[in-house]
Amino acid sequence: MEAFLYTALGVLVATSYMCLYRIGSGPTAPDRTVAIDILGTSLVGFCALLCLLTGRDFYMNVAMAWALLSFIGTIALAKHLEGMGFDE
Amino acid sequence: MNEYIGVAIVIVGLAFDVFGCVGLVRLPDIYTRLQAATKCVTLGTCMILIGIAILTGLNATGVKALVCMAFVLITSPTAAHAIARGAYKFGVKLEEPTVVDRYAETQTDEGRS
Amino acid sequence: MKETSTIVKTISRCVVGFIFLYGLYIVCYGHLTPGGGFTGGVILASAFVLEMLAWGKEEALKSLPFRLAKPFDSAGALAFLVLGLLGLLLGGDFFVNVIQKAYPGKPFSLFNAGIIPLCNIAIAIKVCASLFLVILVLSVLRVAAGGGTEDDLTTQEEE
Amino acid sequence: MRKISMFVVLYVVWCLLVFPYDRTTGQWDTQSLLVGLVAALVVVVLFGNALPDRSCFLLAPRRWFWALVYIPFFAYYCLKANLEVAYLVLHPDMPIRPGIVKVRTSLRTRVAITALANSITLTPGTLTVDADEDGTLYVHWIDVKFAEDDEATREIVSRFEGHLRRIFE
Repeated sequence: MEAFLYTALGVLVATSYMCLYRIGSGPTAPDRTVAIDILGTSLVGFCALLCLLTGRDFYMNVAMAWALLSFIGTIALAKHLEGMGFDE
Repeated sequence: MNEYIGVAIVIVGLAFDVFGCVGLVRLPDIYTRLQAATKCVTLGTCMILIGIAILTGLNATGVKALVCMAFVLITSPTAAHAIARGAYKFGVKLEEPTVVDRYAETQTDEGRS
Repeated sequence: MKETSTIVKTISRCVVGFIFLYGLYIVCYGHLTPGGGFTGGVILASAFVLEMLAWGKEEALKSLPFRLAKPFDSAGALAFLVLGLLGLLLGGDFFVNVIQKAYPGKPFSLFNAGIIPLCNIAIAIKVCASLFLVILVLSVLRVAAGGGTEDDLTTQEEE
Repeated sequence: MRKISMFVVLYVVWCLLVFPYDRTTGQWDTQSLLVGLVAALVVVVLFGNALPDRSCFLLAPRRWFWALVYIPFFAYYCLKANLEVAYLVLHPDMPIRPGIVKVRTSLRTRVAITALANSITLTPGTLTVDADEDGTLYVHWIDVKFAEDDEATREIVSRFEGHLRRIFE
């Protein structure tokens, strides 16, 4: 079970590196925004797997807070891409 | 028995995560990248959370995983939609073999009026 | 016509209450799980920030008006200080947990931690109000192009 | 009425977060239940005005039934979408014909249009780019089969429309 969980975490780290590649080399700003959004969503899964690995359920709180703040950050970045101010 | 089902669901979720991120790297255009990545990573994360809920059973962790899954399922398409709209307004054009673009008409209309 | 799309608006309306509830959960359980005053306060403020992003500044000011946010900012700090002084007066030292000494209960339950949850709530009110004010003032300063002050903010709210 | 239904939903979510039932001893944690009442009340007082248009539907059991029917239907299309994306990504040539089509829906309330748009985003090959309040959706389609409005509407929208009308309207 533990070996499986470590493998799963390794796979998620690999996906995070793919997102980081897109953040680094994205031709335009929206590409980078997409990659940031996807990175946030996949790290929620990472936190959830850590919860199973360590047996402490507070990692679930971390995952939920991460999901919330990632959503708000993505909305803010998308508004900035649209050319709108923060409070319109 | 529950253990095997949970592990299988987590493995399928991980596979979808990998497909989504490969799509993020390989596809040519921001909109197609957004489609592949959003669909696959949303479903992959949801399946990982479901698998954890099955593995831990009905206690605080499992129920919290289900709440988290509902939240991801609601907000992730919304974020994708916001990015797509923002990218169109930002001026990113569609990839070359484009068949039809009905959204461009509204943009010019708005610009005129 | 610059406006956020319908989808973002509707989803924000559905979600903003749950974000606030989650912040309250983090604050109330700060002494049992990781989290606490600052983290919960940031999540509480982010609920207002989401409302501001989706619906505009006026809508956010309707749920937390400017004239309420400023007193809350001060009241959080004051409550924290009062809790400390309570320990000094009744227990002999600053921040003595007087309530827990008077009523010792079962550990690891919600109410039996004395003044620690109250401190968390005070910090959360302080952090939430001041973070909201910081973001509000930043957006107003951007609109007023360098000429905005606090008077500008109050006049905007009166309008 | 709206505020009461919001209060009930928030309290249920609080109970799910806290999970006040201890399975080893079989006791209910009354303290967290009490704090949950206060917390839900605070949220209703602060955000009572910021509600969706018609949240009364949360109290009708018939709509809950149709929502439960909708879940496996939606899950099927979601899985199909993911398999298609996996095929597309692993295919060496990546056969795509992208385009943005315009579809019309007869749903009227904002919540229903939002649910439809999010369903479209998670189903095969489509992504909602913009939605107007009068029921016009602009959909990015990764493999355009029909460029005309009516055919695209039949292909994309109609499979969800009936279900969502039963749930939300």
